[in-house]
Parts: sequence; structure tokens; C-alpha cells
Amino acid sequence: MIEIRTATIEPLRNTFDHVARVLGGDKPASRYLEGTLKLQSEANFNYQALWDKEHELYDPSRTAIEMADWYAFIDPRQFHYGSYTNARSRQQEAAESNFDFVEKRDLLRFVDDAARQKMARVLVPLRHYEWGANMNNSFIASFAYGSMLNIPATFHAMDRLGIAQYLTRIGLLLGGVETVDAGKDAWLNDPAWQGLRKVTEDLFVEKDWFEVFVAQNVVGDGLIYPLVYRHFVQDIGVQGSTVAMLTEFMSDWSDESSKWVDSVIRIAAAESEKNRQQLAIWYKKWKALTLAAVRPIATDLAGVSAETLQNIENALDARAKKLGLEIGGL
Amino acid sequence: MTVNALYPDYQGKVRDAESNFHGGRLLYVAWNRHLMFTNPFAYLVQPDMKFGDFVKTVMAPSFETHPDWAKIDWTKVTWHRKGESFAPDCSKTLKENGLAHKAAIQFSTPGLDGIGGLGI
Amino acid sequence: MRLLYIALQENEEALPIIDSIIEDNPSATVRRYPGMVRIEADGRITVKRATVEGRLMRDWDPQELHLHLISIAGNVHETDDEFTLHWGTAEEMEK
Amino acid sequence: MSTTKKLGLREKYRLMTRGLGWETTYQPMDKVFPYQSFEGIKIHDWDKWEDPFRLTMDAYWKYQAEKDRKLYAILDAFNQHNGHLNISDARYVNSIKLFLQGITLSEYNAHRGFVHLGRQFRGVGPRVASQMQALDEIRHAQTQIHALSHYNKYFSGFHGFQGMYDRLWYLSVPKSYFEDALTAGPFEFLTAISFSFEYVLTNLIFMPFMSGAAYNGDMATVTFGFSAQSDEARHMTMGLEVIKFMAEQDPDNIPIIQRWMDKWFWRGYRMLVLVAMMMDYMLPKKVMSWSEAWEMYFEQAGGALFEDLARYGFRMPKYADVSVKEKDRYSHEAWAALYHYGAAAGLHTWIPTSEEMEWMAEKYPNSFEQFYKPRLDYWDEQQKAGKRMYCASLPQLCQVCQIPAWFTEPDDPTQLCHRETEYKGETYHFCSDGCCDIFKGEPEKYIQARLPTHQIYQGNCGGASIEEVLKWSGIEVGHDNLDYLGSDDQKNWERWKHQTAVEKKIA
Repeated sequence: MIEIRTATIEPLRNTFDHVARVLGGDKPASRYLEGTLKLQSEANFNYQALWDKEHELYDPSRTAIEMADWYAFIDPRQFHYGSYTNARSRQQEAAESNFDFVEKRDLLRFVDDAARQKMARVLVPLRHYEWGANMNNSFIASFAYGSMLNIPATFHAMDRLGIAQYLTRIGLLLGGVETVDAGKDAWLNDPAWQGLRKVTEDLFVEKDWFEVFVAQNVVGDGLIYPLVYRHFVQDIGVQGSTVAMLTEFMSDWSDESSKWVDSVIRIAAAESEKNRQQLAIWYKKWKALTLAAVRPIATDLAGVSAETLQNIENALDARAKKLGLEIGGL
Repeated sequence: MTVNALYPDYQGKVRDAESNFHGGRLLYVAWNRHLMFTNPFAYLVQPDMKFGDFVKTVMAPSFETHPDWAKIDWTKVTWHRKGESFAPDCSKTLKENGLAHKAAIQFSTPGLDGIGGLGI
Repeated sequence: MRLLYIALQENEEALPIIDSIIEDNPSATVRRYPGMVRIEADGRITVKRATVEGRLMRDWDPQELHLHLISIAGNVHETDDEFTLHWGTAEEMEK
Repeated sequence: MSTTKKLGLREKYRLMTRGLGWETTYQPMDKVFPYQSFEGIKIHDWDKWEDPFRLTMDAYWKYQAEKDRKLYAILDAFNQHNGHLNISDARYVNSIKLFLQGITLSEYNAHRGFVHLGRQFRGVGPRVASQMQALDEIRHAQTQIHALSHYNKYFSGFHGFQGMYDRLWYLSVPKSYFEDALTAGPFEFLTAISFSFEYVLTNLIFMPFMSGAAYNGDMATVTFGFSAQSDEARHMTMGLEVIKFMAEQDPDNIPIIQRWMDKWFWRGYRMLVLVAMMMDYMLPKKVMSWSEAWEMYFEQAGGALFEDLARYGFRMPKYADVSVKEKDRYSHEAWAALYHYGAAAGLHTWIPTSEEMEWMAEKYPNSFEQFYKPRLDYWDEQQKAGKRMYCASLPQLCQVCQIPAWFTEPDDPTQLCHRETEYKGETYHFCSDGCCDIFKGEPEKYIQARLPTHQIYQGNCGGASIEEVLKWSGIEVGHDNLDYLGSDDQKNWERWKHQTAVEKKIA
């Protein structure tokens, strides 16, 4: 290889035209920006879709939210594929060693039957909630306008598949295929789960992808994650430390990915009063529905008190308010 | 055939209808055995232009870089359209010659077979 | 001839895998290109976990093939111990 | 307790994927998956889907991260050491300009198609497989941009790739191809992209071309290329599985799929003419000819594939025989056209050197010296006399593939091939029987084609002059276009090589 002093060979430019326009000048750009900005076609589409009479192939009017610039949605994590898989690969390595640790020492044998059943009843049906979240985020990813939203939504969808698979492994550890099957049966038939399943299925037929984003990623996860991975896992006591190990991925993931979720809402709300109103309407609508659905899971299955659930709701309201949504006024 | 779509009666927008060309229309021309011009050309023409003027003012600037162009004996040139011979009247307009929107015509120059007689 | 092939990147880590494939598929033809090795055979190519582990002197999951794989032709049949390419149906292959 | 250990790969994977899905009851399944049946494909049992590769997400993250760590380590080293100085010749760079302009955003389009299917397919197995491919396609688009970002800093023709994809005339070929697939139904999309493109044709892009990059000293491209190919192996397996699955589900599916195979083979083959040209003309050091690659990857490998598929009642795609007739001319016709439109391209063109022409004469003994060398020689003479051929007349385009009608009659390479048909009183023109048939199959779709020549004449492309249109298309006139001889690229390259030589001497 020829070694040459870099000083002697000057670059002619630092980045691509479309990136320079966003940066406000020709400056070196991050791999996140070069790899994410404006990958989606914006004009000169050829054919009307055989499956959609109303819209162009890529069309901002697939949501009621309006943005002057759909590339304002900078992901605070600045994930491109390489940094995304790297982050997840480190997390999966930790998860793998946690699972290994629990399996090798057979740690679940120290958990009494009642606690074990409780874990199975709460955690195993949730794999279907995660699968629903995967479908909803795949929907967001396929219809969201612009690569700046569509790419992290794809990562988010895949994360939910990964989490559903970790929950499956927990089910297998707790009692094998039978336990996993029982969890599915509960998701399909147990009255305590029917509310959440109905909310999930109703979201499958919603048309506005931004509404699905609010309902699933802000409201649904904003209630389920603290309920399950914070309170339920903690409340299960000493025996919960094993479960905490097995669900570490989920709680870390939630802390990290909610930064992205929040940024999307904050940016859309800051754009206009109209957006802010719309987001608040969706938030209120889905919070009422989801909260009613989550209540029997919290009280009947997880043994989480009404007061705790109220605290979770308050925390979510506070978060939404901080993001610019007017909670009380509507 | 009809297009099989999710909704009834899938209909496309005709992107290149004559009305989209602001009074002009499209005419395609290829010179046989002269592949130095690798493909037929597409021209936007006024329908009331005389065919002779079309050759002189529109085709010539495209084709005159070929050494054969200056040697063409226009009385011997043969024209084709849709695989059949076509006899344009130079004194008549494109429209009068029946050249509707998006007509494609080819011309051959007997005795002139491109560079080195190789069809180039 | 019903051509099947597997193409792998030619690098230090892939070499023991390439050598194992050649060992397990003696009738295969090996073609080398810049940066790439293509192993061709008629009817069937098998990559065996045991052979690769023997060369690597460590546990090896056939899914690690993904790290070096460039291309394949043929139907894929995957088990915990083997990765097989074949033409014809899975039932025919299992015979 | 360790139940996982007892489960085989296949059972475990089933539990980890399709075990997650359920039949909805609060909303009807047909409303949850509305796109499933309009294409006429009948599926009776989604469980019969065989998962192509059984990667759970944790394994996916692990392997893909490892691949990307290696890839970026090489790219970092490449950038730090000015790796672009090690390529064979600066003409080579034009092949990767075309790659970035035409392929990278097509990868993104493929991503959108798969992410759509990843939500909309009724079967969980194909849904998960589509999702993983959707994720992979993001990888391909991004790693290509990242690898070529360094070249952008030192060469023309890369900087405007994003705007060019929607606007530059020859890029309407890949753009319309992907939009055609994206606007089709889910089963057709899979037949188009997973089977016809990934399984039957992508080897033609990646294998010979990436080997070519390696041979021409381009470590950045060869690294992303081979790394991307390792994902393609998964995609190809899915492509074949899709066809087998649909075929086994219902005999009524066979004629529908065969029609798609015919359409998408021809559509893909036409798009690959750009690759043919890259292989034969744009690689200064050549690995194999288009003709050899077509024989190896289509005639032999494709032949074996269709022999295998014959048991379902499938035959070779229609007009495969024409592709074989065209293999000795495909690259030559394309390069000539690009050279001739060299003022309107986002890259440089040139007359091959005499050594390169000798190579072509050897690789194309029945065509090159008879038909193509004399044209290049004539242009070369003209260029040396100061009359470089720059055609300023807009080309007639094919209504389906959108390529200028430069292809010749299958049985006569000296006669341009032209087909036309009428539909609802309008005339439409085609480069081949293959494209004409595609139009006749779905005329309402193809009448919508946004042909760049016509768009320019309608006044939708920034102005009436070529210069205005080029600017609108994202081209820096006088820098990105025109001949390689005299270009900024050539001048810079010679200066850098000279500097390098001087510094070596001093050292």
C-alpha cells in the first residue's frame, strides 16, 4: 500500500450535495447523516399502486401530521445500521450470558411455584404483545414519510421481534413448550388479556401511521414497560432478581429507545399547533383505551396496586406534557 | 388485459397525451444502417411544419455530423413507417402527411451504408 | 449436469471452512477468483459441522457460514450439524 | 429445565417466529391483511412455508454486527490511507459512480418493499423473512454510501446521487423498475425482487463486478460488495422458497407466477445492461466478460434452476433465448450509446485503449471487430481531430424499460429493433418483444411511465436547454459529464500519482 501524507492530497468536497444542504454548507458529515438523509424518492413516481388508489407510492398525506421538513426527525441515538447492530449485539451478548448463567445454575429452581406461575402468566403472553408491536412498527416503517423516520422505525420493529423471542426463551425456561403454549392460550382466551389484545388488533387496522406510533410506542409501551419491567419484576422480591436478569435487555432497551420515541413526538408537536392538538387527541384516546385494557393485567395477574398504576399513568402524562402535548385541556 | 388491482377499474393516467405537449407533438426518426447514432431520436414538432422544413431544420442538426448526410440524394431516400413504405410530401405539413402524435419513421439512403460501408 | 455452487470470501477465517468443504465434497470443482472461491458440484454440496470444527479446533455453528458466504445455487437444507445444497425436493435429498 | 437445548433448530425457530402470530378475532383477518388475495394467488396453508434461514434476532444482531465491524474497520483504514490512490486507474471510478447513482437508492426502494411485506404478509414465516431482508437492504444502501463517501471527496460524479435518482434520465431505468415492483401486489413483488432479481440475476451484479473491484484495487467496494453478498445468500434462498411455496399451494398459481417470471426476468435483464457495460468497458482490469458471466450465471446456473422448477410445470422465462443471442452485443451497444450521450451523463465516458480492444476482440470473436470496433475507431479519430461525438438529440425511449431504443433485432445486430402498439388510440414504442409483451399484459400500468425524454419536452425538467436539464438533474456541467480525457478526475489523478511518485523517491 502506498502511504502518503494526507496533507498533500486535499479533498475536493466533504460530503454529498443533499447532506451539505442540510448542514448548511460543505462540512464533513457523520455516517448517521450520510446514511439516513433523503434515501426515499420524493418525486417523479411512475405508477399508481395496484393496492392503493389514493396515494403516491411515498406520500406525506398518509398521516394527519404535517411537517415542512420530514428530515427534522434526528434520532438522538444517531443509529445507522452498523451502529445499531453493534449496540444490539453488545446487549445480546450480555443477555446471552445472563440466560447462560440462569440456565447453568438452574436458578429458577430457587423460585417457588407460585412466583414461577405468576411470572409465566405475566411474561409469556407478552410475547404476543411484542409481536403486535412488531407489526405496528413495521406498518409505521412502511408508510412513514422519509428515510429519517422509516429507518429507526424498522430498527424498532426488529427490536420487538427480538424481545418477543427473549420472552419465548423465558417461557421455555419457566416450563418448556407447554408454558409457551399456555401463554398463547391466555393471550387468546384469558379475559385479563382480552382488552390488550383488542387494542392491539384495533391498531392493526388503523390507517394513520403516526396515530399508530402514538398509540403503540408512546401509550402502549409507556404503560406496559414500567408496569412489567419495573414494578412487576421488582415487586416479585428476592426471587425477582433472576427475572430481572432475564429481562435486563427489555429495561435497557426501553430506556434507550424511548429517547427516540420522545424525540419524534417533541419534533412533530413543536412544528405546529395543529400537530400538537392532533397528537394530544390521539394520546388521550389511546391512553383511555389502553389503560382500561392494562388494568386487569396489573391487578389480577401482576399484583400491581391501583395506586402504582395511577403513578405510572401520572408519569406518562408528565412525559407527554414535557413533549408538548396538552393533557388537561382536551 | 386489465390490471388486477385491489380496487375495481384500475386506470392509469396517460402521461404523454398530445395535450401535454403545449401544441407540439412527438415524432421519432431513425436512419437505417447508420448506427453511429445509436438509437432513434425523439423530436417535439409543430404539426403544421412542412415535412421538408422538418428535414432541413430539425433532422439536419442531429444527423449532419455523419459524413454520409451531405451525400444524401434525397430523391433516392426511402421512408418507412410501421414496416411499410411511406412517401412523405415535403411541401405538405407533418399533419397532412399523416404523422400523428408519436409516429415513428425510418429512412434509408441507398448506396450510403455508413462509415466504411459497415452500417455505422 | 445440474450445477450447484457455494461461493465464499477468501480470507483467513474462511479458509478452514473452504478446506472442509473441499474435503467433504471430493468431486467438487474449485474455482478461485480475486477475493473469492467458488466451489461447484453436480447434485449436492454439504458443509459439515464436525469437519469444520476439526479444522478450527473449536465449536462452530453452521450459521457462522453467514459471515463469509457470497452466493449459492441450489435448495438449502439446514440442520444443527449440516448445511446442504441440493436440487430436487427435500424428500429426494434425504434419500 | 433446559428445554431449549432439546429443541432442534427448526422447532425452536418455529416457536420463535410463527408461534408469535395468532388469528385475530376482534378485527377480521382480511381487514388486518388486506392485500392478500387480489393478485389471484391462492394460499391454503401458510404453515407449509419453509423458513429459508433460521436466524433469530439475537443471532442476526451478532453476525451482522461482526460483519459490519470488519467492514467499517477496512473502510476506516481505506480512508486514512487514501485508498483511492491504489486503484488501477481513475477511469475505474466511473463504474462505482454508476453503482452509487443507480443501485444504492434502489436498495433503499427494495427495503421499502420488504418492510411493507414484513407487515402485510398474512403468513408469519414470510413476514419475518421479509423483515430481515428489509433490515439488510438498509445495510446495503448505507454501507454503499459510506464506502463511496471517500470517493466523493476526491472525484466528480458522486456528490449528487440523491437528487439524480429521481431526475437523471438514465436512472429512470432502475427507478421505474423498482417502482414497478413496489406498486405491484405482495406476491408479485416477491417474484420480482426475491426470485427474478435476487435469485436469478444479482449474482451478475455482485460476483463478477466485485471480483472486478478487487482486481482493480478498490478495497472499499470489494469489502462492501462481498459483505452485502453474504446477506444476498439469505435473500436468494428466500426467493427460491417463495416460488416453491406458491407453486405447491395451488396449481392455479402456476400460470400467474410464470407470467411474472417472464415479465420480471425481462425487466431485470434489461436493467442489467448497465452492469454489462460496467464489466466490459468500465473496469480497466477485467475479470470476465459479460458474455462469460451470462453463460456462467444465467445459462448454466439458471438452466439448472429452471430444470429443477420444471417439476412444478415452470419453464424458462420467455425471451431467455433472446438474451443469449444478445450476449455478444449487450455491453457494446450500451457503452456506445452512453459515449454518444457523454455530454448528458453523470460520469465520464471514453474510447477503450488498444489493449482493451484486443481483450474485447478475444472475448467477442464473433462481434467486436465486425460491428463495434469500427465505430469506436471512427469516434476515436474524430475525437483526435477535435470533434468528439456528443449527441444533443434526445433519444426515443422504450415505454417499459425506459432505455433508449438502442437494441438491435435479435437476428440482425445491424438493424435497430423497434416494436409499437396502440392502446386506446395512443401509440406506444418498445425496444423489444419482451418489453412490448409486458406492456400488453398491463397497459393501464405502463401508460403511466414517466419517460425522461417526454418529460423534458413537456417542460417538467428545469428548462428547455440541455444545460438547464442537466443542472436540474444534479449534474455539475463541465465537471461530472463529458469525456474522461481532459476531465477533473483525469487531471487530479495524474497530479496525485505524480506526487506519490515524487514522495516515494524522496523517501
